[in-house]
Amino acid sequence: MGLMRVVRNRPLSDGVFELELSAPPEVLGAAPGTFLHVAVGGGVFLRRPFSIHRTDPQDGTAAVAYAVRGEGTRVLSQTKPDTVLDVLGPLGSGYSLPEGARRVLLVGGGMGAAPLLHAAQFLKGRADCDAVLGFASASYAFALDRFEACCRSLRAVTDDGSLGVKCSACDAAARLIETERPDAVWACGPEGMYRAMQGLGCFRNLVCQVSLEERMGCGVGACLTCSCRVRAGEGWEYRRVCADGPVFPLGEVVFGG
Amino acid sequence: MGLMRVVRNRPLSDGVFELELSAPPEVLGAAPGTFLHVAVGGGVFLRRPFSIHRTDPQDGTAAVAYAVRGEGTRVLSQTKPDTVLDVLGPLGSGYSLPEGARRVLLVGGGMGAAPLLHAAQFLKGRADCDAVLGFASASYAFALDRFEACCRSLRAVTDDGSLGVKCSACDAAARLIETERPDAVWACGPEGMYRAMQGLGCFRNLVCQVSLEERMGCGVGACLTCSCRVRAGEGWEYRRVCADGPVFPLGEVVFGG
Amino acid sequence: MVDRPSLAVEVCGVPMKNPCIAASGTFGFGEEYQRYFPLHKLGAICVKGLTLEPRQGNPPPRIAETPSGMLNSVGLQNPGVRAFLRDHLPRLADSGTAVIANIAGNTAEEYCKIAAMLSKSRVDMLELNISCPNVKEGGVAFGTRPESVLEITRRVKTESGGKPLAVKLSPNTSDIGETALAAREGGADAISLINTITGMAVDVKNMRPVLANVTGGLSGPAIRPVALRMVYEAARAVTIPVIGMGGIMSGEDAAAFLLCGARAFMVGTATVVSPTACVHIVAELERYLKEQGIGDVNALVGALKA
Amino acid sequence: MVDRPSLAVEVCGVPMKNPCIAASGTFGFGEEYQRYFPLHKLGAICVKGLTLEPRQGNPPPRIAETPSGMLNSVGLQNPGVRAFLRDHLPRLADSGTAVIANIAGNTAEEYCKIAAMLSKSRVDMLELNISCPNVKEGGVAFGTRPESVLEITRRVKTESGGKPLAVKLSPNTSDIGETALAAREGGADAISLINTITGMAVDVKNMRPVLANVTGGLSGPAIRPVALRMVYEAARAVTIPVIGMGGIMSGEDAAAFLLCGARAFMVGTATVVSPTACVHIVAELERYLKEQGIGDVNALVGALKA
Ligand SMILES: Cc1cc2nc3c(=O)[nH]c(=O)nc-3n(C[C@H](O)[C@H](O)[C@H](O)COP(=O)(O)OP(=O)(O)OC[C@H]3O[C@@H](n4cnc5c(N)ncnc54)[C@H](O)[C@@H]3O)c2cc1C
Ligand SMILES: Cc1cc2nc3c(=O)[nH]c(=O)nc-3n(C[C@H](O)[C@H](O)[C@H](O)COP(=O)(O)OP(=O)(O)OC[C@H]3O[C@@H](n4cnc5c(N)ncnc54)[C@H](O)[C@@H]3O)c2cc1C
Ligand SMILES: Cc1cc2nc3c(=O)[nH]c(=O)nc-3n(C[C@H](O)[C@H](O)[C@H](O)COP(=O)(O)O)c2cc1C
Ligand SMILES: Cc1cc2nc3c(=O)[nH]c(=O)nc-3n(C[C@H](O)[C@H](O)[C@H](O)COP(=O)(O)O)c2cc1C
Ligand code: FES
Ligand code: FES
Repeated sequence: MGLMRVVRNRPLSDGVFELELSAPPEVLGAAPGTFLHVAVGGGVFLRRPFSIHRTDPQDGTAAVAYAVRGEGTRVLSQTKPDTVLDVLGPLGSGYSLPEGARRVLLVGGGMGAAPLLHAAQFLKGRADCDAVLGFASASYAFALDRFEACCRSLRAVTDDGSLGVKCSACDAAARLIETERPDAVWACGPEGMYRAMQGLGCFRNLVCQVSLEERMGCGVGACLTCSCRVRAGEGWEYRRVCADGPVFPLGEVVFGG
Repeated sequence: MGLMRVVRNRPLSDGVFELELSAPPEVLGAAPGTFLHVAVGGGVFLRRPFSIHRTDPQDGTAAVAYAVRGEGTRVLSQTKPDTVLDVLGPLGSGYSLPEGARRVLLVGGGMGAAPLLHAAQFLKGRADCDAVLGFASASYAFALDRFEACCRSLRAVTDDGSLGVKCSACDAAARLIETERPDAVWACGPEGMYRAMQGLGCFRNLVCQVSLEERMGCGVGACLTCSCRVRAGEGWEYRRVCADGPVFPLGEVVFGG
Repeated sequence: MVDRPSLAVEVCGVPMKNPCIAASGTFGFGEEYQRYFPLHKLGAICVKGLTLEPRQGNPPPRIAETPSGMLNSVGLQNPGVRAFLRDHLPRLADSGTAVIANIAGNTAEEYCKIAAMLSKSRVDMLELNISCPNVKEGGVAFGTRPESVLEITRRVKTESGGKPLAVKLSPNTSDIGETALAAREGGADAISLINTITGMAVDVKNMRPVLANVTGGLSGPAIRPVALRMVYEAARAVTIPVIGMGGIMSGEDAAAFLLCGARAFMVGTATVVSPTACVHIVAELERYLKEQGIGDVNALVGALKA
Repeated sequence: MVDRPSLAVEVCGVPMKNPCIAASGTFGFGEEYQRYFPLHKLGAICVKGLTLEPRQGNPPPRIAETPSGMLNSVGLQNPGVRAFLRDHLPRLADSGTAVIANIAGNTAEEYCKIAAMLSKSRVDMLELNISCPNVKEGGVAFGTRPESVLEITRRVKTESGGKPLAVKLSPNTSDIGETALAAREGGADAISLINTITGMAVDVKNMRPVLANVTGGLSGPAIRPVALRMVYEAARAVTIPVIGMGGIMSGEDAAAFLLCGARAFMVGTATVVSPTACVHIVAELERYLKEQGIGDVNALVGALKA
């Protein structure tokens, strides 16, 4: 926890911004898939959670990439460099590399690309990594150059065909799994993408970890407001996205209800 | 009512700031003793009332002088030039020059000096004006040079003698009344000053107008939250500081309760 | 996108050109606001609470700022119903907008007398204020127990001479549905809610209450979640029209109240903050309807998917 | 200026090194906060509401931001009293701070069973939660009628085996003094208030409630004026200690509650916003006492000049 200075805050693509913070060692060394819980100021009452998008240990900076959705992200998008923000983190339990895994496939949908760049940075020297990123349209794509710098391969697809082939990230990833046979999939995207993945055998047959989103309070596991459903025995039980996740095995997550 | 751009916002003295706004004609031509009702922003919910301190019709600017008291004035003191503020006004009914009056004595206590500069500006060419300004200490005095430029004479006094003689504005004014025989007194200061004035015959025997303060809501006369007590018949009745005042005849105001 | 959504509503027979009503106590008798916008832009104006005799109200300070809200302890200062009828109503009735008279008494008899006097006037609706937290007698005392709500409503309705009667409910209760039902059983044509929630602020430096009256009524966005819930519950408890209010600052806030079941809404504190608030809220509501592709504001009423 | 004001208080026999208590439901069983500060810095910890059997709680979303506040609809998710006694209490009881167990049941029998199980444990105090707005049965249903407050308090007190019993009152009532009196008559050793106020938020774009449970409990600064008023009224109604809460974000906020008559205070939502809130609040309270020249925090209690 602490005060972090804004180094830069700039648009990456249509409605997507990158906030670069002067970050302490624990953030610079954070596990991929963990997040920062940001008090954005300006009368916004609760913190807002954002995955770590990338870190630059040399510069001592870490960045989050965020889409402007409502009041909190709107206020954040107007934050000026040198503003000091109250930021908690790194929080949560992120992606983990299965023992002996050599090849990881990253699958991102929309803003889900955000934590995957940090994942790709982390995997450098640890495993080969390929990325499949899906966006609604080319104008929303971001950080592709950075992904290219960190990944063995990058495939960007769009819903409307304005960038790459016209197809979903899930389908593109499914095809890649057949050819590349990764040992693990690290995914981040909307619920619809995860549901589609759960429906496909190829994702069920390998270690597949997904990052969930839920409205949050404390971010540290105490208030029990960020529940998601995870298989337990015959049925399911609530788990905390902030502390038990945000990353869970795809097969254990129960959607809808 | 309208949006006004901050031209300058700078300290005048210990804890006192001047906010200069790009102002519309109705503010530039406002009567002395009227006020602006400022939405300071930054999560502060209600507006804050400040008397017009001075206007500069040439530059198209008007200024308020304010002391940092609580959250609202703290936020205001941090407002940067070019910020656009939502400002209502001019509001209220100000000082008025009695028919045929030639000499006006201005009596200010502390921040009460704020509207009196505007009054002095207004009186230029209309009547002679002398000013007596009392401050707790020299470090709180402000705008003395501007007063000197507008008034026939200026006497600044302090509670601790660090500037001028050690005496109250009320007592200094009482002495001046004897020698200068003004036709009217326009005063602005804390309640204690007005009570002292009510106790002295010299203020009772001439037209003496005082500006009151009360916590405000709407500022336009509708919500009835800004009441003060004014003599009526045998007793008193509540009047609205924002719309019936802020300026009232000293003799009519009933203090305490 | 819809071109020009229809904003007109009708509340127990009173047509309004839009569902936005200036709330009692924050709009005086309208006179102060004429210089800010033509009053006919409003759906209706609800005037400051009227008592039988003129009333001085409580000592100042009467207002305190609180987080996202304010406390007031005005205490029903008003010139009395006769002065209203003589000095204010004529102009207001000609202003091109519906007029609602908010009435408050110390006793049931007083309520009835005021209603009787107004029943022959040009006001379009009566609003029975049994929920003012800032007066010792009457006010909220009538508004918290269902039996007394029923009783006072019945008696006032008898005196209202056919004018529609809205009963303004107090949020200082454990079961708003019960109070709403009581008002309906007493003959209310509509209910309006919420009035302010009793609250308090402390000046810790001087170790005193901020308000001379110690307690006051909390209004503004801070209470909106409570107001929305109560409107939602009340609208499910009764079928008569519900007029919702409490912290409406924007067109989207207003839409939330309509979705929860309000047929119209009142705006109070927003006007205290900005004189033209109502006009902006109507414009924003219209824009919201366009964006949602809804052609008639009445389609929002109770349309919450819950 | 006072050098080192004394912050120690005693609440019905339980000594606390300062009057700041982590509120139920926002501090878990303390485990998550150990990495942020040593728990012995707190006057006491009130644990998440305990039920007889483990409880899943309500579906998500369970939280909504509102102006200066938040709504939660957690619905008493907890591992049950047995798991608490086995897995959590041992560590907590060794943490160097007093432990308050917040208990919630569906039925009076359940409340009594939980109390009986805890009466032989190392907890220092029981807090009877009859004011949870987020569960269908029990909870707030027990907390709004004075007769049922009296009855449930009496029954649970009998089972508490000498542990001090605080009764946590619901703000969803028209007369908090009456409820406080009922708790005292039932044998409460202290009362605590306020729990959250039932509220609601609407997602106007999707025309849905934000919370899956539709309604939730409003907490945070938005409700502070209501909380202060109720603490003030309750402290005047009963002589047993009052523990105040509702929107305390700073040491000055805490001081306001003490001035209104609270013997100690709880901090909930502030911790949700910042894990170290309690520690800062204690430091600010100490600074406030120094500035006011007050040597002992107990001198603040009920010292409001009203
Ligand atoms: C672990 C985690 C990591 C995230 N990482 C990113 C990221 O890297 N980039 C990014 O753009 N977004 C991310 N999000 C989503 C992001 O937190 C929301 O978009 C943001 O909180 C919206 O805030 P707002 O005030 O702009 O929107 P509003 O809708 O106005 O917010 C209102 C409330 O809803 C909550 N909320 C709204 N949408 C979401 C959501 N999808 N998830 C959680 N809470 C929400 C807000 O926190 C707030 O309490 C992440 C969410 C979680 C839980
Ligand atoms: C007609 C009028 C003209 C004024 N002109 C000036 C001026 O020219 N220069 C100046 O420095 N001050 C002036 N004041 C006082 C000024 O409005 C307050 O100092 C200011 O509102 C304090 O706000 P705050 O948020 O900093 O203080 P806080 O104490 O945090 O404010 C809390 C609340 O109290 C109200 N309040 C606090 N003190 C006063 C007060 N003395 N009068 C009215 N409301 C108060 C605030 O408006 C707010 O609602 C004037 C007041 C009135 C009524
Ligand atoms: C200054 C003020 C005065 C009020 N006076 C009255 C009144 O006379 N009669 C009444 O029924 N309600 C009165 N109210 C309550 C409002 O009409 C409204 O019910 C309440 O403020 C909630 O709405 P809001 O949050 O939009 O203000 C008053 C409110 C305020 C802020
Ligand atoms: C997320 C959350 C969970 C809560 N859970 C409980 C609970 O289990 N038992 C209880 O008595 N109160 C519970 N409360 C209420 C708080 O203890 C407290 O009474 C209320 O939030 C007001 O204080 P605050 O404004 O400081 O949060 C909860 C509050 C929140 C915000
Ligand atoms: S946000 Fe509080 S437990 Fe997850
Ligand atoms: S502030 Fe509203 S009437 Fe004066």
